[in-house]
Amino acid sequence: MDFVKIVNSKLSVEEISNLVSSPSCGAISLFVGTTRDNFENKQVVHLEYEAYVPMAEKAMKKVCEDIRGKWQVEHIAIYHRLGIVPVMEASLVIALSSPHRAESLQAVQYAIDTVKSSVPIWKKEVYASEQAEWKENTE
Amino acid sequence: MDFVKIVNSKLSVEEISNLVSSPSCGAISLFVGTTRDNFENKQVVHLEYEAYVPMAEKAMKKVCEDIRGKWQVEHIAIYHRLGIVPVMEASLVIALSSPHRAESLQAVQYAIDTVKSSVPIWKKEVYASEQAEWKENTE
Amino acid sequence: MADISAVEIQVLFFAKARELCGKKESQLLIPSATSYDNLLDEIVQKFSLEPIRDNLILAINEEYATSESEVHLKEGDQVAVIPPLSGG
Amino acid sequence: MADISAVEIQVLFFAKARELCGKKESQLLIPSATSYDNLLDEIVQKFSLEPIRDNLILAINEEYATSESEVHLKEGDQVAVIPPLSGG
Repeated sequence: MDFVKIVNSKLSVEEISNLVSSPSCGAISLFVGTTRDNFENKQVVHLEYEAYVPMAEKAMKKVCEDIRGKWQVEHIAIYHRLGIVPVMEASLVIALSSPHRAESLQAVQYAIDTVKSSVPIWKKEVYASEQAEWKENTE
Repeated sequence: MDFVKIVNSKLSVEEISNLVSSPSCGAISLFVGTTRDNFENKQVVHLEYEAYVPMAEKAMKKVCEDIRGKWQVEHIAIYHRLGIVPVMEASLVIALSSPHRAESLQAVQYAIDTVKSSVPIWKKEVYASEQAEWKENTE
Repeated sequence: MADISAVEIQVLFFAKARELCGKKESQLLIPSATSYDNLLDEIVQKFSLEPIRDNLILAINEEYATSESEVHLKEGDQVAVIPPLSGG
Repeated sequence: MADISAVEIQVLFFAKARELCGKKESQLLIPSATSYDNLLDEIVQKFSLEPIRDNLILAINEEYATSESEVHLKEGDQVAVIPPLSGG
């Protein structure tokens, strides 16, 4: 199953991990994107996320479809948080289960790369002593 | 920091994820090894793990050291559970935090491969209707 | 004979684009058949998006549009102004 | 002159090896200087590990030993019989 969700509240790694767990799977791979306290020597206070929600949900479902075309995975969860995300808290949790570990490990990397490059979500980095900046994914 | 532990109780993905989270990191990658309900069409009831504990802990610390020689990661946690691990429950949780995502994603894959090939831990697969078997990591 | 009437579309703004034009959405009267570049020009001019003009793409009814394509719009279509993505 | 006395070492058994010999640990009297292969032979014979002889390695004091190496043991050293690993 695919679990795709955009939420305005704290993300729970445990809940999302449980969501994808399956008796037929021996592996779960997870990626958690968290707010970092610094960027190029500037102190980051928090991040602020906004999304084009219906299109973002579509794009996240498309990522799931693409993964299923490439790897044999059982369940996929992609959760993105919007609004203010304080330092150390999660903005994104991706979790995938697969019978064997190779699939979910490869798929989680693809998932995070593809979410970053295809899903209409934006983050503004709010600094302690400089003007906030809208970011651009480049990595 | 390196958190390496062999335990006889249930593993919590959330706790281990929190353990490695860091204000200076934007990414946490996790791998969870779980008990699968089948192997070559045989129904698996549970897995039973045993370890050469002091050597296993040393070997797990060695995996952490090796990772630090290869990737810039902040915290590393490797937790392995012993004893009976029922279907869907976790026998192994690996978590790594890094400033940027590439490092923790690469390191988690290395970590799981290296744990499987170097840490003196063994699992016995207990089947519903055939004799239990000691496994051998080959993947 | 092509029926190029004017249609009223909905325009959505996000992130930097939202901040520059000062609103989340607006209406725009536009020919029903046009080019991607014309549509982008119209939106950029009308909503003061010149500073980020070269860093925008448009999504039409929740699909990314490709530059240099023909665009056919009907009443109520949704065009979103998409600055560089930075989710994750 | 080499001092090849007999020493008593501790032998640990895990997984299939533990099941075959029926215990978790035992003692063994062995020359203090020997070869890896001799040590393995002694242990396999004494503790009925023939069925898995070709799938064992030994760890000496918590370090994997390499086949064909010289082995120097002292009283109380710990030798572990390591079947193929299957953690994870």
